Amino acid sequence: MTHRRMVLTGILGVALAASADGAALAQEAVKIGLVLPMTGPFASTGRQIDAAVKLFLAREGAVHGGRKLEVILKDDAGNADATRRLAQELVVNDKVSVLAGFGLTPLAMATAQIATQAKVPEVVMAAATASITEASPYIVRTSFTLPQASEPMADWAWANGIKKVFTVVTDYGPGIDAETSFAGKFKAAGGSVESVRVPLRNPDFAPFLQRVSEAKPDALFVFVPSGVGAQFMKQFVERGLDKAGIKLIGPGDVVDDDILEGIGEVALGAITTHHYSAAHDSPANKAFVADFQKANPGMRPNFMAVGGYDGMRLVAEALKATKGDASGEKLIAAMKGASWESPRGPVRIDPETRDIIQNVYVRKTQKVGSELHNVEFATIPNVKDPVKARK
Amino acid sequence: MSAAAFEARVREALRAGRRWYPAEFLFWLAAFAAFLLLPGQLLLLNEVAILALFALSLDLVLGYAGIVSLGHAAFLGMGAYAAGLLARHVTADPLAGLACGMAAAGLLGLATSPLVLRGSDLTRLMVTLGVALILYELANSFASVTGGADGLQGIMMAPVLGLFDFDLFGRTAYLYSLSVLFLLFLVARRVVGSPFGLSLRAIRDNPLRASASGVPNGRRLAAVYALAAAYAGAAGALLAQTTQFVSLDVLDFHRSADLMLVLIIGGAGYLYGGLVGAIAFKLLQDGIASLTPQYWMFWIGLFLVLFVLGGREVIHGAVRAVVGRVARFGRGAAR
Amino acid sequence: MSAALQTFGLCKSFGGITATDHVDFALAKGARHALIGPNGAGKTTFVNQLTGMLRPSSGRIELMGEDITALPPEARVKRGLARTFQINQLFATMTPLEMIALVTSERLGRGRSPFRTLDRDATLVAETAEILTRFKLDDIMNRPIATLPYGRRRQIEIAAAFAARPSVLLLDEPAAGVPEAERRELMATVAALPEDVSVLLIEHDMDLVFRFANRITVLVNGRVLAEGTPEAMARDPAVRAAYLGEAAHV
Amino acid sequence: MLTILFDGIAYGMVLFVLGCGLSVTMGLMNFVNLAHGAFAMLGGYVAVLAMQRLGLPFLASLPLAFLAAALVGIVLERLVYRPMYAKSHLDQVMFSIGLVFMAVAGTDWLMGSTQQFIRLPAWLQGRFEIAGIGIGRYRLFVIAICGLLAISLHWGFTRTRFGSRLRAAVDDARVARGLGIPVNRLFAVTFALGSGLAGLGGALGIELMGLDPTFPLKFMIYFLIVVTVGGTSSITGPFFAAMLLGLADVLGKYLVPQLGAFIIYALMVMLLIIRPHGLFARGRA
Repeated sequence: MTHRRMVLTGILGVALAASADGAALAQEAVKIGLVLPMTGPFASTGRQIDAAVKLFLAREGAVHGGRKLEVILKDDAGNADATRRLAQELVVNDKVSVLAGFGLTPLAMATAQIATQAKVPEVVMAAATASITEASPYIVRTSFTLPQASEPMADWAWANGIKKVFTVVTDYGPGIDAETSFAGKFKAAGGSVESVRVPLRNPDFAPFLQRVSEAKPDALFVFVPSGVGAQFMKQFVERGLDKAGIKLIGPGDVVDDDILEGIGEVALGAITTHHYSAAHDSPANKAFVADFQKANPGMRPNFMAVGGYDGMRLVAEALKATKGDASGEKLIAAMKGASWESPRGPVRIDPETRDIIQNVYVRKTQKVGSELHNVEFATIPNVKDPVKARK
Repeated sequence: MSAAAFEARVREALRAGRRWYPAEFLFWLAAFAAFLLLPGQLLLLNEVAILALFALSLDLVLGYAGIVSLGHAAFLGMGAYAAGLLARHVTADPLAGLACGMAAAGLLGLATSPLVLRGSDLTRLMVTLGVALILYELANSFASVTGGADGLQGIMMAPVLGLFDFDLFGRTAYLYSLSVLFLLFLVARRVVGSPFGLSLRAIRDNPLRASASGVPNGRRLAAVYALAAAYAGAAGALLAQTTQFVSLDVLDFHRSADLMLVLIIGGAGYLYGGLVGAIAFKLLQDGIASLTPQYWMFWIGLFLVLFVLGGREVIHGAVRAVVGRVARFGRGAAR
Repeated sequence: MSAALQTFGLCKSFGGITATDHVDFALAKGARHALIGPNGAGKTTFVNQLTGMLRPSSGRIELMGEDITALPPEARVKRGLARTFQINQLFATMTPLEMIALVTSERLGRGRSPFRTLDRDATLVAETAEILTRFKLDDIMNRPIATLPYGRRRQIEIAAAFAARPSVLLLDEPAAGVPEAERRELMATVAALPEDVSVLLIEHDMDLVFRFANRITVLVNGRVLAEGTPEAMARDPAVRAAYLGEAAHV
Repeated sequence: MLTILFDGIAYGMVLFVLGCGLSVTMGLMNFVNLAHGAFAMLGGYVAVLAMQRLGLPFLASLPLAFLAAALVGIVLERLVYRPMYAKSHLDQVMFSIGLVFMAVAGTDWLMGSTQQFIRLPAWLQGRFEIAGIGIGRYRLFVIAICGLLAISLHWGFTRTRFGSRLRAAVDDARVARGLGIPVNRLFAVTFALGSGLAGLGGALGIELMGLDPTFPLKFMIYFLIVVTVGGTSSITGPFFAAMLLGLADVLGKYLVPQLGAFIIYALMVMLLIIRPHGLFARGRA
């Protein structure tokens, strides 16, 4: 027993459990090992997801399919070795039925072998490189893939008279994914693309933006991990690229809801394609955002939060379908093809790729009241991950 | 006293340095017994063993040769990537990977030793740090080889010696890492007690007198630096093989900083310092991380500060007292 | 008779200061030679060049007829040139036994072997024991050097140099700082060194010098002022003026 | 191209202000203070808080950043740094790394892990062009401030009584003490000044380098390079080192973006190879 590592248990629904049916109490809880970067440079991802997971348990209750969900939260600080070890310990010592979380691509990839070996479903709530779900037959994703968000951008850009694009992406899996999928699609349409990749640890964007400014493209396509977006946007404007008529486009990470207020007005006018905006106009989302902000004052849910929320939903739906059977193979089978109404709109798990099928929205960053929001103005329905769809 | 009798005394005194103490037997017995006694903690124990090997490596250069290094992660990373790449592209045999990791890191140590051996402590700190950072950037830049920021994925290891498959519980991993640690420890113990080891202590104590006594300081330091690098490479290879994954993190600065901490907790210059430090560090890290998972860095930092400000004597006093008691107990049992 | 150690036009300057100025010097085989001179005459600088701790600006150094100017200190030790230091340079964490064993093991070329043991090496043990006995260190051989009284440490300094079995031994003020009572014993040790070892003594204490040396070189301002037998030096007016006279007044 | 040079100069200027305090303290007490970046971070956060919570204008928050960092510098110097001077370099390194860790985690706890931002006043936003060179207003502002600082520091270091005492103490603390120079007090003042400058640099750098709790770790190597390359005996040394670093970093990323940060590290090691003993050496005989 692991008295050594006292765990942060994320159960909010203790009170609810008391009112649950007797069968649930008789049965052992279904443990979900939630591995997130709660510290380090990607801590905001972890906090968003953690908050969303707690919100799910509070809103929807802890009992699903007759089983109580028990979340065990572990912090990997964004370090893949730690993720792997924690996941392994969760499987071996805590006997979890589901692994979830995974803030970054390497973290999800590092755990793939464990999921396969232990036959435990791995619910990826954040990491967005397309290839992740191919690393293990037990990986399911409730976030998005970058090609999924980037290719619609190429279509929109071409359709809106943009001919020449410069791409600036962060040099790691998701960035490369975004760049190649956008460039591939845009070139196929007839546009021209120039690219640079920015190292992951890079404080100053000036030299890269200078290249952009000299290339005089119609639009700048950008992907940077969410926390870095603000700095990028500021330098973009400081360099006068907006006034030079260069449009800022890209997947929604750069105008992440979580930091949009911090970016400030320089973000105005950015056109992005993404699967979630806190401003998404639906009753489900309005309630979600309101509850989230009530539980976490000063925080706005972003796409990480919705990925975490839907991840919990997926586990709950699967348990319902298996009538409480939490064995890995049954769960993963039940997850394939599951569909539900998410705050982001209708979503479905692709039975073949175990990746999420969802709407992608084209948004423009605008002032709504006194706040900045990414306001959706066009919808591309039911987008599959294009990389795997082509295979 | 006759000349022969005195020679015998001299011989006996020279042997004392490499005699095994009962406490040492106990230590290793406990390490292997942990496999049976703590079956739920094997993953953590495996990490402890690997960290201990890594710390042993730093002890060889810092404790025995007096070279300060803030970039020891360079060798850990080199070993990890070498072993990982070998497993991916050539052979999945763990021992081949171990040898490959050690060789690669050892060569890197040899190649960078001229840089490290000149100059003062400050220069050494800077150069070792610089070398590790460069390696980090190289690994980051050559993503096609190393996987860059995504890490080196898809390492599949064959069973150790063709018999023991790596399992989910870390049984094979721990025994494998512990065995490698033990063997390399035996080698280190032998080296430290050899004429070569004596000359290292001489250089550490007084480089001027060492060279006036006929010790070629530069070559000896280069040799031990390369040897220590190979040890760190072995730790890296073990890490890569038992986790079947390599990320840029193995080259990160915090690895080197943590390692320093390990060695100052355990005390440098007696081989067991690294091992004891590794155990203490992992328990501390684990304990703190479970109490305040988000801010363990703060407590580690505080610990470091207090340690340097005056806690060292206290801790080492406590360690010595415990070790002394165990040693006495061991001796009693041996009789 | 050829020289054991010889310099030709040896020069060393630091910035604008010339510390060694065209020194031609010869140490005869088996000699008991003293190098004297007032403070700041460049004696230690000269010795440091002989042993390779400093590189001369120009000039040549020969040991037993071999040019050693470019060799590092340890290579000179291997060729039979050992020294003591004016300020003790010992291995503080070692015992006298370990220190002597180290020098012996380096002399025997064992130092590069990482897998040999010290105690199973009969030659090493025998030689170490012999040195410890010769310098009367046997009673303290297992005590940390740092805990020993100064006089004993001074002995170890000489023993360690001698353990390298040098053909030329440079003693840099061996009696410096040693109390009067222990000084006699120390000099007895020096006097008892085998005759085939050529000894160069750098010393302040004129008493010691005249008792010990059969030849004296006087160094002033980095230059050789005079050289000859002790008697001749004692009579030499230039030497008296430059050095002995001063010393006499002190 | 020239715009890039301009950017590099601005970047280098900030690095200079950040790093010059470190070089003096290192020269004076031969003390390796890896926690220097923590003071810079403190200044940055003070500026952010002053603007966000107190609603102070940007210009008013800068001196506040300086004062806060200097004040904390004085207190820490008294309480915890002073016993460190006599310890080994290794101890000093461990100690200051410990401080960095505490600063990183503490800031994370107090302020959260996200990037912090400031709103620049309108007159500092945007850019204008002179002879085809695009000039960012803010960067120009940074260059002007840092340039003025550099000049006044140089003047203070070479022309004032304080400066000459300081130089004497850096040269040989023991002799200086013998001459009746109060080295300890001198050092405390310098430490405070250096910390304050770091704080100011941190505040100025928010727009250029970003600000989050990992700042001291991310930029530690940059400060060290400035000190390593620039030496510790003058203001001009670190100044040129910072310029070199800023230009090399920016130009390198501009010309060969795929090599990223590699260039500056390679530069540092090369310099170390060329003058391995030149580091921290002050022309001793």
